[in-house]
Amino acid sequence: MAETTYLEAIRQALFEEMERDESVFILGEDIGAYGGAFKVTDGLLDRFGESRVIDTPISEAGFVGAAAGAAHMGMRPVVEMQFIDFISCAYDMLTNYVATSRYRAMLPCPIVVRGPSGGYVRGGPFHSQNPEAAFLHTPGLKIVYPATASDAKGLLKAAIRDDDPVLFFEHKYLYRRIKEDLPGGDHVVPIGKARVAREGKDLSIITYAATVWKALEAAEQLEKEDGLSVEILDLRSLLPMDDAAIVETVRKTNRVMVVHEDTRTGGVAGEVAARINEQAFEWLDAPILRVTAADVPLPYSPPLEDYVLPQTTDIVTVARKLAAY
Amino acid sequence: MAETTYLEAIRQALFEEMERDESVFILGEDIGAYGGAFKVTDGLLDRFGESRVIDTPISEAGFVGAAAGAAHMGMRPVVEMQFIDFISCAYDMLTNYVATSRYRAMLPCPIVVRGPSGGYVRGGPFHSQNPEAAFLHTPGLKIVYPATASDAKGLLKAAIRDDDPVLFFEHKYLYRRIKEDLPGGDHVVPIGKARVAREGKDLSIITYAATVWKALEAAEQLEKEDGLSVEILDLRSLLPMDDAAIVETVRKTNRVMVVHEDTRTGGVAGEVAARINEQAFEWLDAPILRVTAADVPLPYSPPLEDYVLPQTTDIVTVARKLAAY
Amino acid sequence: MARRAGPGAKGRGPGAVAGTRAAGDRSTPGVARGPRPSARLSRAQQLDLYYWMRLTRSLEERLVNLYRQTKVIGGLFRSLGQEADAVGSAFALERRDVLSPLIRNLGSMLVKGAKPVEIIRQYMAKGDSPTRGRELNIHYGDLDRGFIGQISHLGDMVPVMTGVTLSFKLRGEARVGLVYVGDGATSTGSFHEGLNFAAVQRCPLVVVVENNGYAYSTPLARQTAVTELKDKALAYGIPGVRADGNDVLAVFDVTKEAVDRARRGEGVTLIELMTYRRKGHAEHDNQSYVPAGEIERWEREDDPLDRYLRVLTAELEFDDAMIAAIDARVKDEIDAATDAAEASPMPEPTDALVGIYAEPALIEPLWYRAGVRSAVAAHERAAGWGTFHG
Amino acid sequence: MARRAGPGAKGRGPGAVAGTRAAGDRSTPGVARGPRPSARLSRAQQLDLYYWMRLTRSLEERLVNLYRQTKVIGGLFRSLGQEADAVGSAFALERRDVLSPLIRNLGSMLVKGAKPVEIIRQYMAKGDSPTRGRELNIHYGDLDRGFIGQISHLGDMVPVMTGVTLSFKLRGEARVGLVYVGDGATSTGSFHEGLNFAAVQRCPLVVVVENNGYAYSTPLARQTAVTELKDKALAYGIPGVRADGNDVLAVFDVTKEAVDRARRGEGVTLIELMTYRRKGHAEHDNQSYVPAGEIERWEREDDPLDRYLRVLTAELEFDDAMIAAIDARVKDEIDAATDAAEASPMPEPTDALVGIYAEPALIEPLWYRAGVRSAVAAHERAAGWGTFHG
Ligand SMILES: Cc1ncc(C[n+]2csc(CCOP(=O)(O)OP(=O)(O)O)c2C)c(N)n1
Ligand SMILES: Cc1ncc(C[n+]2csc(CCOP(=O)(O)OP(=O)(O)O)c2C)c(N)n1
Ligand SMILES: [Mg+2]
Ligand SMILES: [Mg+2]
Repeated sequence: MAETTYLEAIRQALFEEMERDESVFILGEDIGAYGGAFKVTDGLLDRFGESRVIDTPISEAGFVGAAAGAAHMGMRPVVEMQFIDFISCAYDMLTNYVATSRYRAMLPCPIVVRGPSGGYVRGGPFHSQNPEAAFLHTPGLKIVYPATASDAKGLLKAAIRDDDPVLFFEHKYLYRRIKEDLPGGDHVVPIGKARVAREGKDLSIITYAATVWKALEAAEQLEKEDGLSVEILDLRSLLPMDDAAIVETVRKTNRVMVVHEDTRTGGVAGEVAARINEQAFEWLDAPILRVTAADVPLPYSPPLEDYVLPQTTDIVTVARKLAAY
Repeated sequence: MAETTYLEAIRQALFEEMERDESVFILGEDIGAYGGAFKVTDGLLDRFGESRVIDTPISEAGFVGAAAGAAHMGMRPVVEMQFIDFISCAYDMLTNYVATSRYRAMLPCPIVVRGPSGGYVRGGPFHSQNPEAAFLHTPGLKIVYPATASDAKGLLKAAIRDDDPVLFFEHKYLYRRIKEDLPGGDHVVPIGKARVAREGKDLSIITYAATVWKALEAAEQLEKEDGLSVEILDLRSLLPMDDAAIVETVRKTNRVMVVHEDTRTGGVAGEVAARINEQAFEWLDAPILRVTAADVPLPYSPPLEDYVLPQTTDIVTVARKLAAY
Repeated sequence: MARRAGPGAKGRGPGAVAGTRAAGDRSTPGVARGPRPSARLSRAQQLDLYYWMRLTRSLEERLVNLYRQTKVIGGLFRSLGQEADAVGSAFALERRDVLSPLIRNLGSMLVKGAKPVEIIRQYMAKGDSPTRGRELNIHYGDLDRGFIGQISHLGDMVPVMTGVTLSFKLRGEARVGLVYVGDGATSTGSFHEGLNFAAVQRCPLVVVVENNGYAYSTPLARQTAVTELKDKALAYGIPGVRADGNDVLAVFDVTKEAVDRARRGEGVTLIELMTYRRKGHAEHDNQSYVPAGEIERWEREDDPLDRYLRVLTAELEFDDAMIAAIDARVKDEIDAATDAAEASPMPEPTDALVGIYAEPALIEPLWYRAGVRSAVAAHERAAGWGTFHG
Repeated sequence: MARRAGPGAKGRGPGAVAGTRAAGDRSTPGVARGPRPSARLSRAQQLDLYYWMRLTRSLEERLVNLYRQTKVIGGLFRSLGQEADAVGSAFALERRDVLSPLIRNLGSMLVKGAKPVEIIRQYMAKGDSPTRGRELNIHYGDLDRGFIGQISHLGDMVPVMTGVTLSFKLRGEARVGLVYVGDGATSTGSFHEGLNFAAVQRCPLVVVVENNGYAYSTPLARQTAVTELKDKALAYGIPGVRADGNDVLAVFDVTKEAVDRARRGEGVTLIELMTYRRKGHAEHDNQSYVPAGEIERWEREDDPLDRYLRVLTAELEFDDAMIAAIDARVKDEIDAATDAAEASPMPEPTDALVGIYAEPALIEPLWYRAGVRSAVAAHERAAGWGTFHG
């Protein structure tokens, strides 16, 4: 079978789910004739027509709210944010209306909000954001952020079938840079389960999205240069978070680093550190260390962006400290 | 001197700063003739007139943006959210425009956004929120959340004089329930410094806002019933966070509990746990434990609200576990 | 059938608007001409309108009593003087249609099938209230009966109802949605984004702007620089019409025409209903910001129940006994509802953890919460209990 | 002075709008009558208008070259065919006035004092660019020269400029603000909230809606159900006027009248400028969604530089040599700017940590970042380098 990119995997998931279930429809800016800013929805208009592929006005709160209303009535809307940075415009709608709908009103709200996220692409402060931490704090939402083409496809299918609202973050750096043979058949990856991206025994790197690949690079180097055996846990789902998998890797290696591309303060790594503390404190032989972006808006110029974002060498440096602790 | 409530302390700070600096003006819904939903701005219209006390249309993004524009031009706007829950409508404006202004454009944006926050008042899911975690993740903002009348006054004065945007959360449960003699003179409390609310040596409770008072109650009880000496650190400033004070209390007691009223996952406690881990891991004799709200929207009915929010008894229970660890 | 506007007055005074009026030649109202829809109401329906308005008012009066007895938890919101606007508009919908009420649309909800006992339970935060004690006052919905509960964040229901009606359109269902917005809430970005999208998609949506003169304490002139809110329609390429919101038949007429238009696939209509909020924003608000005499004038000259009673008796020739029978029925129903609600239990504390996600439940109880029942029992009642200013 | 509209055509075609036109009798434009403001321009100013338009176009063409050489980092945005709208409107401001440009307002920024070398440095992400490499393309501002840089989130500059002009009003300064909005950005909640607040406060603000037919790939009819964006003004109780955006003198006239009005304290005006985006949303966009022939027709029949050149030579009797001198000056300036920008250094990596807060700096360098310089040096260049689709 031909190898499939991360981007094409997402397109396939949309296509297959729209074929499978006619209540699935998609809406967002420029997703119809144009096929979306990154061409994720390319060809869907031709196949499914204007009533299931809806170009919206520039109004993120408006069309997220509309998706919620349609979802109440039994539809399965998938919303595209042109860049995930614009999800902030729908923050109120997502956190106050969508997330609370089932709890306060017993009204299911099965929508998916997806879009290109993340940096390493010279996008500057408003086309590079990682918004997961802003929503991690919102009970009622689910959050996934796949690192591989296979997970991108399988998790998006799971998200569309999920009876609750799911934020589906896609890393745009990975869109066309990674590919793999996808499993055949109806490939669905359950939300809420982490994935061991690499087995190891000396220390654990807990991460997700693009930095999974940085961690893999670092692990190779550490193996070669230091003889260190590094385990990498790809969280995939951030909400709910797979505590069991986290505890398992901590118990195995006793040394943990949490790596993410997002800024540090208030980021996901803090939550992971707290959970490890509560559930596996006795198994820690060293402090949990965070490798993250520095606490600034992501600057545009390559030397600046490179400096702010976590790099493979940073992971190597910190891993060595951790191993030597 | 007469005792001053938390609410009156805030009013005084506004009044004094508007007297001191004519570039200070306030805007928000119903803050003029009506004096604000909680009467925090009572009397300010009479004293300062319509051009410095501006009733706005219901448009949080609009008037936060307007505050930013005025701040660029040298004004010092103080925005009232009628309830802090509505700050979510200005999330984009605050995180993308206001917070990044100095960094990306070298354009100072000294605004204060303040409003009644928090639960324990039967306000239901949309009149009880604690939004600090949603913004903790945003470099460029400062966040304060006072627990005492004296800090409320002193920190608000500092916030108004600060050259950067400050979110100033006021706990509405405390508005009229606590009072104290305020220091005279130009009472300014520096942003970024925590406060030891009670000295102790057996364990530390790190907290802020209304739960400072729950922690104080618990500490009394623990002292009486268990002979435990509990130290309480009131963070006051969440961004920047006072790492030095946190490390100091950890070194002193070696046992830490983080308490906040906000929900757990993605909350401030995770960040505190991560910082302690990184900076004082060797000093920990027990896991850092979190006492927080359960991860649900805050329900309205008293038995439900009481169940979801952290109570004094919860702190006592966890403190005993921690002491016995 | 003859119908009168309220007694004449100028400016913000009562009866400034006589019947319905189109938005001027720039917008094509597309409102069908011919006999007014209300002319086709049966006599039973004519009485029903009175019943719903009376039930609304009396139920709120009962809630005031319960509030004074501190049995209502939190704020109490009134629609006194606005009953015609809520009842007349909801009455124009069919059973399968969906509406989204605001805090002053108790009447709309009752018409749509909400029960007084549910309302009282909500206000008393009871465990068998429609939201099981999670949400307050009339914030609840029931899709089977065709109403969706609002959240507090004003304007947000407009996009949501755009989506509800978009689904009708996509599935070819001849159903209509109606969403209420206050004069103040027209300033929100959500109102704008939702209405614009609905207009582009020609969703079968009716937007009712209830112009009651104030948003909390803020008068219209500080909310917007337009003088007639129906003109907001011009920014969306949809018809905007204005009607006397205190004339229940006029409200029914203008709404019915918009509903029919939506059902015919002709898209969104914005209706401005002129009314007046005679009570404060909530029960605690002393309305000090209202010019002297204004409230009294509206009460005296433009009460929607009084006006409709005059229509019923003087024009439609219902006799006093028929009216009295309705009043008695309303009282009985509210008494029974009060008794039932008072007897209802408060929620079980642990129910707070149920249902944030679909099954299986994902929220684990807090590990240290063994002794929570006693914690709850012992919890001191806050001094502000029952006086929360929402 | 005589002035011609573009060659006639219908619908979206070129020249659909002849000169300025008021919003219909429902809104009172409040535009002063009498001789057009452009009739008072000096001959030097008449040439200046040409200079700024030519500079805009040529600078963008230079940026295209640099982009093809992969020296521009990220996307490249063009205003080809819209130069008159940007230049003519900014030219109506005084030095102390403040404007907030959009991505297609390079011309406005140049008029307000932005330098070509700054623009090129921005696009090349240089360390001495106005944002020190932090922000991209023309996203920057300078209060001294009177322009404020936008952020990407569309609509957000409207509330910000409401605040800027509110401060003028509060301090009694006779200054005016101007904010640009695309046709697509009128759908945003921020546009609505900001404009409404400005209208209520009668801020000295001019809102220029650049109707170039598309928002990215989305044509106007899918963005809003109104056919004339000037009608959006009717929802805010302010005048809305429409003008031919490709006629630089018409643009100047309509803007100047609105600016004067604002300066007189008469509040906000919304101006719709009809123009056309001849290039894609950004350089990578192949415009496959555009009907065949549309772009070519605009290019042939309604190019703002061609049109103004004809006015300059045929009506105002400037000779070809004067035009050629400007063209030469523009080329020299751009050559010099390019050389200077190319010679500029990239930023120092650690500058990324400076200036998030006022002094003292609060961000500590990441503790493990000792070896970061080499990390940066060794960092592989992403495959998408320079082709980022913004
Ligand atoms: C986004 C938002 N901001 C502020 C509030 C607080 N608030 C509640 S009701 C109200 C006034 C509403 O006025 P209007 O829309 O005219 O409705 P009315 O109460 O008159 O029916 C305000 C400001 C809110 N609920 N939502
Ligand atoms: C809030 C928001 N949503 C989406 C985008 C992505 N986006 C960038 S430009 C654009 C189209 C803008 O169209 P218009 O306002 O007409 O301006 P033009 O490019 O035509 O000048 C879109 C959708 C954005 N920048 N901001
Ligand atoms: Mg109102
Ligand atoms: Mg456009």
